[in-house]
Amino acid sequence: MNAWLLSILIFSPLLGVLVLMFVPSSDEKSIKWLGVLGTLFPLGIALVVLSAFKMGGDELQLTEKFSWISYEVFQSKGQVSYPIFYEIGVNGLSMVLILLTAVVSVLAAIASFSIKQNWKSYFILFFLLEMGMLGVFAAQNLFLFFIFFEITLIPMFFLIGRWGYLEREKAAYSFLIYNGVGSAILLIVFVALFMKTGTMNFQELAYTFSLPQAELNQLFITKGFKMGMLIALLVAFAVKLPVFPLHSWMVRVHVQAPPAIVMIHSGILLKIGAYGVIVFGAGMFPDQFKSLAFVIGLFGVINLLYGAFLALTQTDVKRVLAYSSVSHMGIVLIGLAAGNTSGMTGAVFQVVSHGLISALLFFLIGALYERSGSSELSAFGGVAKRMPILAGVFLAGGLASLGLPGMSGFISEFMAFLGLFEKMPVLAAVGTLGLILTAVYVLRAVLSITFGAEKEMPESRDLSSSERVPAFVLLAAILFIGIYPAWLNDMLRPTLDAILLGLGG
Amino acid sequence: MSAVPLPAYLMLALILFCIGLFGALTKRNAVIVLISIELMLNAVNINLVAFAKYSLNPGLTGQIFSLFTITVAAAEAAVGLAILIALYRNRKTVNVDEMDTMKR
Amino acid sequence: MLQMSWLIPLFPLLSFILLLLFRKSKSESTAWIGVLLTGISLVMSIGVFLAVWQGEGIKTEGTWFQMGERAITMGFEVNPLNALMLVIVSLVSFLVHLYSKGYMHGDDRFPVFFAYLGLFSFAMLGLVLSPNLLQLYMFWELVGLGSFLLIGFYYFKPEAKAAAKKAFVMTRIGDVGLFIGMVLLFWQVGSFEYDEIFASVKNGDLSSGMLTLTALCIFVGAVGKSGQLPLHTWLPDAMEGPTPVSALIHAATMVAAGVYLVAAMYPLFQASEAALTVVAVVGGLTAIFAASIGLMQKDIKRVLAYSTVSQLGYMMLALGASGYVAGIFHLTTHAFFKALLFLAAGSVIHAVHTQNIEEMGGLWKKLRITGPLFLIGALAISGVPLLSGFFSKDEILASTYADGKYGLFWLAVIAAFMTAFYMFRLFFIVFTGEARGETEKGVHESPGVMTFPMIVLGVLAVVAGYLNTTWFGTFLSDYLAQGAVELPHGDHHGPAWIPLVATLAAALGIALAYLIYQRGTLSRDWITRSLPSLSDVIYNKWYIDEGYDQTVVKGTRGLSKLGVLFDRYIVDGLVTAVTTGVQRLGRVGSRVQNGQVQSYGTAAIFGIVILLLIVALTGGYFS
Amino acid sequence: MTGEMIAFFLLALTAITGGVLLINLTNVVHMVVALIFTFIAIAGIYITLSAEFVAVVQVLIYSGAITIIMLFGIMLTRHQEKEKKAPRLKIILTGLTIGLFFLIMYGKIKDLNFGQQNVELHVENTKKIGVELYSHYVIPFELTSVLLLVALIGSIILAKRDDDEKEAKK
Amino acid sequence: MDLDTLLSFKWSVMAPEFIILGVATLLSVIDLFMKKESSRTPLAWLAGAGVIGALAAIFMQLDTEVTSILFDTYRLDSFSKAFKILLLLGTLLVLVLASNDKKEDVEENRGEFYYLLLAALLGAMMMASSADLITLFVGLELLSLSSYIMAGLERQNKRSNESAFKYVVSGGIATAITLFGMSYVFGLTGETNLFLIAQTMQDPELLKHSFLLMFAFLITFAGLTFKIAAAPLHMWAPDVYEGAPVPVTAFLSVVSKTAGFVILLRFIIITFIAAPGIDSESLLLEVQPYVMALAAATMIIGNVTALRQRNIKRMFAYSSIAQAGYILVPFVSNSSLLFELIWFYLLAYLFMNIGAFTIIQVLSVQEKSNDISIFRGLFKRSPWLAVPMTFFLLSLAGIPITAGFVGKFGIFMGALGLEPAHYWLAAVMMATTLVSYVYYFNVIAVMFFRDSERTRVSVPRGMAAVLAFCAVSTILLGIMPDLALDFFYGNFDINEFFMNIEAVDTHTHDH
Repeated sequence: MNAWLLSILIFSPLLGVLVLMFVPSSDEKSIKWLGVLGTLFPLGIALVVLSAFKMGGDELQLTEKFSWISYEVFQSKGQVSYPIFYEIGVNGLSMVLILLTAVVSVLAAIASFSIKQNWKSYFILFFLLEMGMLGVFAAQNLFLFFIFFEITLIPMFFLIGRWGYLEREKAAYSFLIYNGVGSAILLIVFVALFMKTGTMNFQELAYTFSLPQAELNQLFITKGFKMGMLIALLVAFAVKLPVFPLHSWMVRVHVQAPPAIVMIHSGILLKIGAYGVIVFGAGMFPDQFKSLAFVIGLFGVINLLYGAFLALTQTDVKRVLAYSSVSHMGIVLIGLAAGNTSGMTGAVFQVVSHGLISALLFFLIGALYERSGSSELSAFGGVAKRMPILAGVFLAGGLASLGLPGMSGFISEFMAFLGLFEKMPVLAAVGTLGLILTAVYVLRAVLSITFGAEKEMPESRDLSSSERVPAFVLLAAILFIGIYPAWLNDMLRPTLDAILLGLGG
Repeated sequence: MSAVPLPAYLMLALILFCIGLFGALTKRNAVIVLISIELMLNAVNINLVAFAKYSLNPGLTGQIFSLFTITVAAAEAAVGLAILIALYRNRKTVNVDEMDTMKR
Repeated sequence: MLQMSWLIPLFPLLSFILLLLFRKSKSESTAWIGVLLTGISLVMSIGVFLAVWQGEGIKTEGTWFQMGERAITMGFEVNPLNALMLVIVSLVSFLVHLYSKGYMHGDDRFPVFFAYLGLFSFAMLGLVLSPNLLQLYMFWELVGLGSFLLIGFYYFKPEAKAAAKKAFVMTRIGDVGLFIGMVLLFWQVGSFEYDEIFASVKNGDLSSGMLTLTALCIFVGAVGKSGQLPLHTWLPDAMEGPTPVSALIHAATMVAAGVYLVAAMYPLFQASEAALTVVAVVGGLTAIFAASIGLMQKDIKRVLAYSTVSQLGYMMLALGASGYVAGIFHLTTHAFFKALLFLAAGSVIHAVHTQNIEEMGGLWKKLRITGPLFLIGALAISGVPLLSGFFSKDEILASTYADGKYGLFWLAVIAAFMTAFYMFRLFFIVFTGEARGETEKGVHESPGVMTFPMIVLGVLAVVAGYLNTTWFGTFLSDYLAQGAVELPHGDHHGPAWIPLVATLAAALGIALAYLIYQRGTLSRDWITRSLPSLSDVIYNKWYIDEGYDQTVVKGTRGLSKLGVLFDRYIVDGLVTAVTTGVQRLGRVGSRVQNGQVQSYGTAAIFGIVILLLIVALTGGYFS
Repeated sequence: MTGEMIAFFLLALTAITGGVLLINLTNVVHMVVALIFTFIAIAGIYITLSAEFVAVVQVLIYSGAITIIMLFGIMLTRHQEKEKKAPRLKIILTGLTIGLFFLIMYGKIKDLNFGQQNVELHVENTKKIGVELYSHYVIPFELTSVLLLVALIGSIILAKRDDDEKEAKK
Repeated sequence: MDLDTLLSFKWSVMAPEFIILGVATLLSVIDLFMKKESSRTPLAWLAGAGVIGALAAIFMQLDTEVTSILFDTYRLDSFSKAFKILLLLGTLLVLVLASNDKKEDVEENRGEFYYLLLAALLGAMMMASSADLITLFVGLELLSLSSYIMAGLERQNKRSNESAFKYVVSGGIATAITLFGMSYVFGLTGETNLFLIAQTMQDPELLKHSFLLMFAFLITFAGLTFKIAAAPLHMWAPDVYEGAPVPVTAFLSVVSKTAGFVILLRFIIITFIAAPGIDSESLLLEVQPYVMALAAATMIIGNVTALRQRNIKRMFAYSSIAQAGYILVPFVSNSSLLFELIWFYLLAYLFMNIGAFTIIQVLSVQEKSNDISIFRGLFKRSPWLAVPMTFFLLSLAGIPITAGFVGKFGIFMGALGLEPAHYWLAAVMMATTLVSYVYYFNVIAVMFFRDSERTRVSVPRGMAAVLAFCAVSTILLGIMPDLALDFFYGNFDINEFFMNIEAVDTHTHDH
């Protein structure tokens, strides 16, 4: 069973697709419930995987490897084959992200109840998206990673373009083209690496690149080549993350996509960028990564401040949150740039934490939008009166987002900055300005919705019981990580240690 | 040896080729365009026959090649003309520059 | 007992959770949950305090999580300083809970209020018990959260919303300073533990520049929380919260946390002369500056708020002038008499339903309990001999003088004069004379749940001063001497004239207030008329808020707007440029495709010729 | 200057003149007639290159068949006799491009000489061609027959008058 | 050479060609005797049977050794087998696609279409299995002539007329250019057998004329780009694709293009593999930048211009130009993976393009239009058309789990595999692929995001079969490309391509 466990997990959302095929598309209720069930199933398997996962054990677990594609090349040296394997596995980092994916997917599926039409195709795409995300984190070679990476792209395009708000198609294209640029660069890099080394496996690649330069020269791998590859990778993932100035697509998507999809997007998809930088950037080219640390840190701080500054005066709450995501992804970069234990931990924590927090916040925005038909800040006021729970959770989410201790956001911010202060104190000190700005814009947005004089809204019922599930689960997770980070930390440690070993910090 | 040098033939072929090309690209009457293409093919034939006589491995091959070319050219002319006639029936024109209903 | 001291903060937390669950309950008896649970905390705190009094102490820690080789720990520590704080916090908290039962009567979110109080108490107690900077920082922020929630309790009021936001943001600025200082210390010392930090400081592991830098960063945190210049503006605004909140948070506990922080990190400050000087100067300036504003305010709570800022400045001044004990001492006494004043003010407001002192008057007769209690508080804060304020203020003056900071000493004396003046201005306007405005009717004394806490505090405001006197014994400094901090100079018994000067200043202030506001000998607008511009500036709080608005706030907003424009026209503009470029190219492409088959041929030949030309030019065709 | 040389020059001159006339004449029928001279001149050139059979084929097919069908084409399409000139710019651009092409090719053709020639080509030329065609090149030869068949059928289909079919449909 | 010698050749290896030729002849005869009113669908079945027969013959030949008839004028090797499979498969699908064409005005010419199609196929197949310049040329012309006629088959349709005429003029010029180049290749070596040409190329005498050789190469190459619709001879494609009947367009864009690549590979690779360059380097290395530039230009022109198209067939014409550019990339890189990469991509391209054209055909017949708007709301009207169409478009755009992605991946492997890697070419390809996302996804957006009141679309059974086959293959090759690659590696030894069995032993200069 264990031998196939991970594959079963990755492809488990397909079961939902299969079942949905046989449900008449007019049967709204059963489709919605099947939609939730279809995500619960992967979550269940993810939990099984978690139980099979030995904490702090071997680095890579539950591996599977099958021969998949084989190109045979006749060269002067004789026959050289370029095999591509189907190989998957999990380490601490990917385990955490898989879990996050499974959880957020369930909650987003619940949040999808507000979808008004075409539920069937919606959920089919939703499942495909989930499959892609699970696959991205489980993939152990470049080819597979890329395939799953792209698989997430297509359903997203449809989900944004069909079920989004007014300017949805523009957003969908924006998403497609920007991410296309990212994946285009990725593909070139991946193929280049493949052709130089003959392997696509993460570990083998990392091993190859760690060989002494003399041996690498025989493979035509120069230092410049490594640096070029790293920069290209960083740019590619910078699109996904997103890093200033490549962020405008993300803002558009956050504003236009349906809330449930933004939960997924902001909660998980953005994290692929961070995951990529960690696994490929820091994991494969540690030396070059270190020499770029300052630039990465600089971009981190720019992201942090730029996002925060722009969030300050936005009038649409979705835009505030979108820029806040830009800002928060800066913290990931800051942590990575530090390149030490705390920095790395901070970056990964931020990945998870922001995943939960932004999922929560966008979920609530979705709920608010459903009630008021607007996401303009000026349309709200005094929500706390009629909807105390919504307002309370919203406030809690906002506080988590601004890094209040006891919530997950604090740990990651703290660790990331702690790390950066060791390496680049001045830059870090500049960055801390962002912490203040974050407080300003988060409170501005949250308070102008929940506090103040009450404004009329078409509908003003508090969170329904089905809406409370995602809200409370996410809030609980945020608090859990904030109060007891050791659990997450223990899971991540072996992976991070391995990467840090390469970075020499 | 006082025979005509190879470059002279090639030059003739080149000149005729260029003339044919020019005609094919600038003449407005479709028939003339077709016949200009024939001229280009003729130029090629001169090359082939000339090379049959002067070459690293001179031989009959060039002449045979040119025979095939002539045949093909004839077939092409016939088909081209047939198409032109079909077109003329519908459009009542043989002006090449009026045949631009499909563009952009 | 000491091993159980970690439970102290948890009772209020429990109260918070329980009350949130009962949030919809209409019954006001839910308040008893909070009162009871904080009562337990109080009892335990007293137990802990007594144990520490006998010389015990404890520090227990466990790994919170492992960061590489280093373990980040969490735990609790009890030492003389924080045992004292425990008592102060839990006592005031308990009393305020009790008081609120009466004060909040009739509010539709009654349980929520008590829940927030519980949350705050939890955070404050946790802060005090923290054995390391990180934990302190976390509770520090949570305290801020509690304060934020309570200030914004009347969320529907725009002023409350603004005040809550302001409080959070302003203190956050300070917090970032603390954060930086903490992190810098970590990389210097390798730990967040107080002990280890102090040990390294002692060993001289830190360069003097780094010492000053970290100390100042931490001090910035204290400045934010304690409403010191220039981050004080939030504290008066925080009076938008219910009055018990002001008593608890913005008089006795949270704002004192800054002072506590400096005290707790005292060895670090001691190691840097520059840092101490900065602390003293900031404290001294704050003391006089806030006092000056207090002279002219018309809102009863605002007067008290500026008074608080001023007194906090005193404490900082004391700490900066090596008056460690004096600072703590004043913190203690201030907690009692300021809480008393606020609660009394609350009682007044409760009675007359306004905060504008010009609409009050002659309340002495109607508020038979509140009036005298307020008077006690006013006397104590003014530094009238034999009351607690006198002793603690005397110590501060003495230590400032002893430390050679004469300028600050005289500033403090003037501040003392001002304090006496504005307190009694307040007293005379509110309690004596005739009733003004429409507030006469229905004025009645507050119920017992409100007066009882005031009486307790009134007693404490009188007797707390005897903790540390020249005459009866220096219990407090002996007690504090058990702690980690090596007390600077022992006790300061400066020249004997210092108490005299202090008393004189207080007497002068009271007398002046009496002359103006009771006897009317001097016209009320005497100063306003003689120095119109100065009084205008003072009345408008030195235009600090406006100054911030014009510079920092507008600057930030402008930068943000600029950023939005940049985002739209430059960042997006580039993308648009690329896409339109591609589309233009497409248009060119389709224009070339003009439907003329001969053009296609020409284009093809052209292409071929270009290729041949390049070959010819690059291949050495002409050679 | 040998007779071969003179013959070549005359033939070449004729051929080129025919070509130039094709370009410059305005009457379409005249153009085709001008081209007949070119085709015949080319046949002459073939003879100077000892390719008698090809020359004969040239005369038959080009000067005969193709020219005739082109003339038929001109008649069938009942055009105005006068051909209008193409736009000047187009002519100049095309001319320049082709001129450049000519110059580039010319530069390297002018001294292409392998220094040897096959002098026996004219000996039993037709027979040898026949033998080669039916042995060595029998496959392309047969393929050419298919090609001609296709051209035949295709031309018939395309040029067939529609009215016949419409009537047939009725 | 007497009859015995002629008969001594192993003519049976030509079985596929004979079958096609026989069926084509049979069809023309039957068509002649069939009543005008009667349906020509049986002819389609017969033609299909012939193609299947030829395919079967090729599969039976898989184990056959390299065989050469008459000095490589016919040649059976792995290369020819591999690519003939593509040609036959493509034609078969086009046949099914056409057999269900219910457009009345085409009905009258139905019969001719089938045997012209087979004749064109025959030409293409001869191109695949010949290593002789003359045979290649005649094969090319057979294909071309048949295509010209097919493009003009809708005689009453002005667009069809016009497209055929444009095609024939462009094609004529292209033929002339190609032949002009070939005449120099022939002239410099005096040979028509490709292997002998290659041998003669090494003659030191030719070093003096390396410029002319280079010119000959470029002219011939440029001329041959006509068939694959690549720059500089690509401009006919949009007009012809738009005007020609859909099955013909499908044929042109798939089979004819494949044949174009076949002749490019055969002619260029074998002929110039040993040719000297101007600076005494290998000529093939020296021309790389030029071919690269052409490939890049093709990709850019195709993709960028496609952005503006509203006519779906025209859009696919530009798309097909772009695809030609992609396939030129491995050609440039001279990678040792060259053959399988091109083969695989063409295979993938066959499925996705014919699949897409099938749907275009169905819709354009129903809606009487070729505007992109015929796809409006297709997902709601007929999800079973919209979903496969989406797969085809995704595949064309090169998105994973489709065959198109694996093909593109392979192309990248080719471009980046050798030292020095062609990063900028890969970058151009990637950038233009991104541009292509816009117009491919535009069709998808029209299908999914727009609503329409139009009715359901009915799909004839044969077309549905083609559709299903293409869709399944597109996905299957995307998920398990080894199905095709293993087949390729298992049955085809590409070394045979370079194996000159005839010329060395038996060639005599018999003149």
